[in-house]
Amino acid sequence: MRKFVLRYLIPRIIQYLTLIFVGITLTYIIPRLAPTNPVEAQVSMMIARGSSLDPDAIEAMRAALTELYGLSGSPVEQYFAFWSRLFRGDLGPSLGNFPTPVSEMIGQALPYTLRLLIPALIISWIFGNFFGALSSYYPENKALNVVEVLGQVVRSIPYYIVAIVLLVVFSYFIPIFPFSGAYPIGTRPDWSSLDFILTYLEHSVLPAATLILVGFGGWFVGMKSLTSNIISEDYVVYAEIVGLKKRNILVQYIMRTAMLPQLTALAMSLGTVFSGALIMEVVFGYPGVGSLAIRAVYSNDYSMIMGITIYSIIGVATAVFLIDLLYPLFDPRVRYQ
Amino acid sequence: MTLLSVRNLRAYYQTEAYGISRTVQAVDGISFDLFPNEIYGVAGESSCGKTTLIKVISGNIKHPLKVLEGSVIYNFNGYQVDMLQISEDELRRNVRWKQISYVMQGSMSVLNPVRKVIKTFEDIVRTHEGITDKKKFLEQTRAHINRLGLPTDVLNAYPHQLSGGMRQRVAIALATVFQPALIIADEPTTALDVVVQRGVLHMIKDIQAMSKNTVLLVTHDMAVHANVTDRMMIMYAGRIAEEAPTESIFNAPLHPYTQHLINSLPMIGEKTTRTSLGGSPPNLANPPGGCRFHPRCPHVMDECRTVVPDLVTVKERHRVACHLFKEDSV
Amino acid sequence: MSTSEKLLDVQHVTVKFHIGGLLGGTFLTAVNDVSFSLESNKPEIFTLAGESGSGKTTLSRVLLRDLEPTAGRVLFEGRDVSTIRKRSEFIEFMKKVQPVFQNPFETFSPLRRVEAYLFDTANNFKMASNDRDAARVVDDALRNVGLSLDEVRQRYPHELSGGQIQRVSVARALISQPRLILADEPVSMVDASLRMEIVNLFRKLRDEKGVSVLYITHDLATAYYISDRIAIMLRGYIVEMGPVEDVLERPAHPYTQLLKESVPEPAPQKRETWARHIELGATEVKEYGRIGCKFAGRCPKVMDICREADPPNVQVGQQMVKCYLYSERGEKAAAEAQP
Amino acid sequence: MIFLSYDSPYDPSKSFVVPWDLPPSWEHPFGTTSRGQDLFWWLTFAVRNSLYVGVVTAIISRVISILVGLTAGYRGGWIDRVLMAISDTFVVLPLLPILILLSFLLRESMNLLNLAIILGLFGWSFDARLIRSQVLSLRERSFTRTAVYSGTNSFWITIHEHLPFVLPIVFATTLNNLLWSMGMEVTLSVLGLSDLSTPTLGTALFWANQHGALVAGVWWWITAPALVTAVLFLGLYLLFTSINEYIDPRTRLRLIGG
Repeated sequence: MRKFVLRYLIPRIIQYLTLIFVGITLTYIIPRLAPTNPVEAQVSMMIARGSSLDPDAIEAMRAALTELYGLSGSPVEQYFAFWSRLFRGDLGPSLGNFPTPVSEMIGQALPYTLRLLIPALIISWIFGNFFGALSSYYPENKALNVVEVLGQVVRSIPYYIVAIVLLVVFSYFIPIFPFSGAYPIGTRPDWSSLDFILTYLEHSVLPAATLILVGFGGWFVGMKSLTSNIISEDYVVYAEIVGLKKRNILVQYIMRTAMLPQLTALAMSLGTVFSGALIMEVVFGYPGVGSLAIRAVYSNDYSMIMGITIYSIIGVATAVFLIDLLYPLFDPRVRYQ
Repeated sequence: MTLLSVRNLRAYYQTEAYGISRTVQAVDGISFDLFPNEIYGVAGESSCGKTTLIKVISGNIKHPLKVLEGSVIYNFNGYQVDMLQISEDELRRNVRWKQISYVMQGSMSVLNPVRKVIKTFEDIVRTHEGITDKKKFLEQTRAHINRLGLPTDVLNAYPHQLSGGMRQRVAIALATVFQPALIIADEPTTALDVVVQRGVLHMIKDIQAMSKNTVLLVTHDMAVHANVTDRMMIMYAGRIAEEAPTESIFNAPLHPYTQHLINSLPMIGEKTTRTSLGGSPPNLANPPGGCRFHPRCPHVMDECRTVVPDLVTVKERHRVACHLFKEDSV
Repeated sequence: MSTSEKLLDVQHVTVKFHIGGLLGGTFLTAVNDVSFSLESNKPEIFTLAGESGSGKTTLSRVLLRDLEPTAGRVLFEGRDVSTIRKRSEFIEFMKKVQPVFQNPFETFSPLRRVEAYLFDTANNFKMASNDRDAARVVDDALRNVGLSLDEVRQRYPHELSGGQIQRVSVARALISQPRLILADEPVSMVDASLRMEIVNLFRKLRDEKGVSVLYITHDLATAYYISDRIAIMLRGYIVEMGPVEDVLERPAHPYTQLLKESVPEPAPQKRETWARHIELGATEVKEYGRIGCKFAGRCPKVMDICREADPPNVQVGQQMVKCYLYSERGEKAAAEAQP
Repeated sequence: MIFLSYDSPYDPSKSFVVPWDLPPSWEHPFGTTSRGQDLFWWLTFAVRNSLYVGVVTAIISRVISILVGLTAGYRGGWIDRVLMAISDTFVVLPLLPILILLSFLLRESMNLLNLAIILGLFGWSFDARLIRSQVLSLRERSFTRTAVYSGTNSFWITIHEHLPFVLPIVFATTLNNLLWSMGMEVTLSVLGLSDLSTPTLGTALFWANQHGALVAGVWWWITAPALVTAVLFLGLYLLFTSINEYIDPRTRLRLIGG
């Protein structure tokens, strides 16, 4: 156990912290590379938009912005100030919805994103891997070949396009699913009402389908190329010569080992998948973090974008870390060195 | 009574990539018999076709390998099996592991890396005989590996926790779960150290002596053949050059190739200069005509270049394929 | 005798590897206090023999300057090789010490023609001043191994047989006219019918070119055939060293005895010794960690003292043997053990 | 379609040159937009510009990934550790929010080239990892040591011995990178974060969204660019996979008879 902690756990924790450190530092540096003074640019943009803010509010906003960008003091001081605010969980007020704190708004939107993302991710991972393995083990099977072509098609196309195609087909030409949102406009979320939950689910079908479809394609193709290598491994050939049943070989010998690199791949892909979910929300007008981001873009809400970026980095890094922690449960080679 | 009789077997690899087709004549007209209760050796250099031969007789023929002609007939105590005709299902249910088991080349990696060794035993027994009583199965498996001199705790280990030699011995234990009529051992000790090799080969010999079955031992290492096998064949470029009891091969080799092979083997205590044959083994995608050994043969004659020599019986149990020897010349 | 008369002088070389992660892990001593030397004026073939995990390949990497020893030093022509820092000095060193690797098909990139390596060697070591000169140098080297430039020109590695490539590999090593060739298992992957021509090549190099060869192998039969002296390694130690006839015909160390007995002889009439049953040893890791003699766990003549401390190096006839059986302390211990 | 763009009868930057909101017809194969543009001809420019972004990004990120991958793999040690820590971070991080942040700040000076450069700076990490692990294994193979003892210096070893093995990976990843960067362009444009006056596949969708094309019943405005994108991506994908199989060293070895 001590060995495990030293050789496995501690390096992962270091990796986790590095990830957060580099990511956050990046978001710290980026605004400073921008050629314009962001505070003045923001303020003048706000004024130009004719916001009916009185001079005091503008001054308050300027102060908030200066602090937000951490532009007071030397770069080193700025950098430490930046981190200390992060540790306090203070991401500043939203500029679009001044002065609601950014963290509060993200806190409201995040559950929608996660409720969609997590099940979709798990479903697509399981099914994509399952059928990918199946298709490389039974290369002659017609149905699986069709699935493979479909998988390759959706895999190669950007999320956004897949979402649009689904949207156009299933709510415009064949209007069986609602057009946008997570619930009809004008309804208030009421989690105790069955009706609300049903419409919520109905509204979630297309967004979820997009995520699952694209994810499925990716995992399918990845798993297929992985298993086609595993199939020629000695222990699989051996299992066949031994005369084991095909199903047994597929599950215990092929899928079980292929699952491990796919688990790592899952961790590596989280960032991309998360980005994909944001885009998809934009298409479907789904009230998650993605929609929050686009609204922030339209309303020049810099602090919101900054907040979303930081949240995403920490969230994804944590998820990756958790998957890394699960890994030894499946791989005895890591467990017993 | 023969256990296996192979007649005029021809098995080629046929590949095609981007319009270039290649045919590798890996096994080209091989006939031989295996009898119960013997250790039969197959010797030959790399890519002489010995691995292909094993694939065919163990019923493991997959694209691009193709059997063009010949027959491979087994007789397991009256149960006749034609390896080239048998259905995949019957092969799997009745023959594999129950009658023919296999110790693979590179057996070090035949064990599933993410499962305990016992699970592989379980899979095999469950598939072929079913497990009704788990406790009894465990007891029998423990007894089996103890009988073979392996410690019980290997069963609960993962493959990566075992040394190479131990994994190889586990592979042999797996091959002998059902007392098969034929154990095919393909380079079972290549990549093992001599001391471990010795232990593993002892184990194979002991098992054979105990259960009186047949072991087909394939290895390029002539010294191993000298110490383990009863009878052996020397393959060269997809054909049998010579077949005889092991002692005759070493003490009175007839084929020029065999002679050279034996004479070039270094021995501790012998420092006289040993020479190699000139040239290299032929490319089986484009082998020389006639006797395939003729470009390297010191006794080459005109007919060697055009006529394929038959494998003729020159003495009791001693066959050779060389124009120097005719059926009645010895 | 001063060190300057030695071609290669290995002094108490120890290599420890750190295995495991950044923080934890343990040390594994792959090479342990190894010393031997080759004379400068008397070319010889010296064999380092041992099983896998004996440290012979690690040692060869130290000698090639691929690896820094943890302790001890390697002198080549009297100079400590670890003081070679500048590239020009390294080129000078490589010019005199050349390797031949185990797997002929790995020695040259499958995507490059083999002659490219030969010309690179000739040019980089300034063995030729122009292309035509280089071609002559390369051709000379190839003729030494029974090939010619015309035979290998425009060829990719897979178009040559294993034996041919291995000869090209030796030819490449010869281009810079080295004084020492390190051959790590040069024939273990070459077919038997082609093996002896490579082995004979090393003999020829020693006799005709005055090149010393450090032959690293697990194969005692070829070692006996070509070498003058041999060192038997076990888990990082040299346990026995001396003229090859003495060591292999009358092995003194129990491990050498077991090793020799386990080599199958290509003579069916002599099966008995080989067929005697043996106890297989513990796993590698266990033997590495053992205190005292690493062979104690399997030794038929083990004494209590063997498990307590490293055995001393004892001179027995022409051989150096690392075993208590031949030391005074060991004899005393054995006498005390007798009733 | 790219070549067609040079023969376009209409200037893409001008609007209201044709009657607006016409459904697809022979005269206007993809219909016209609410801004009075012929969609077909407009999209020819869009494809050209999107490919431009893709190719520039691919080139920039290829250069970075090859440099980082080869250096990290061949040099090893702490250089490797630092480089890989950085690239791991880039692999795992959710790039979209960061890119949004970045393009948001640079919105004023955002044009196709800058977009491509930014994408290039972010798109190298995974491929650098692949190249590094390949070089790492190449470095351990004997032929690298043969080259070292042939007196060849690190630079030429990298070029002669390692690059030929790495190039197929570079090629294979070029496709993914191309698709990724073009996809990102679509995404950022749809969010209104690129130069919206330049026709690209993304801006096509942006304007369609802006004009509420679906709600207004101008379905072809959304459908045509979506389909063109899908077909383009799929085509590139198939093209690259087949070329890739051809130049794979294993295939190459098989072809030269190995």
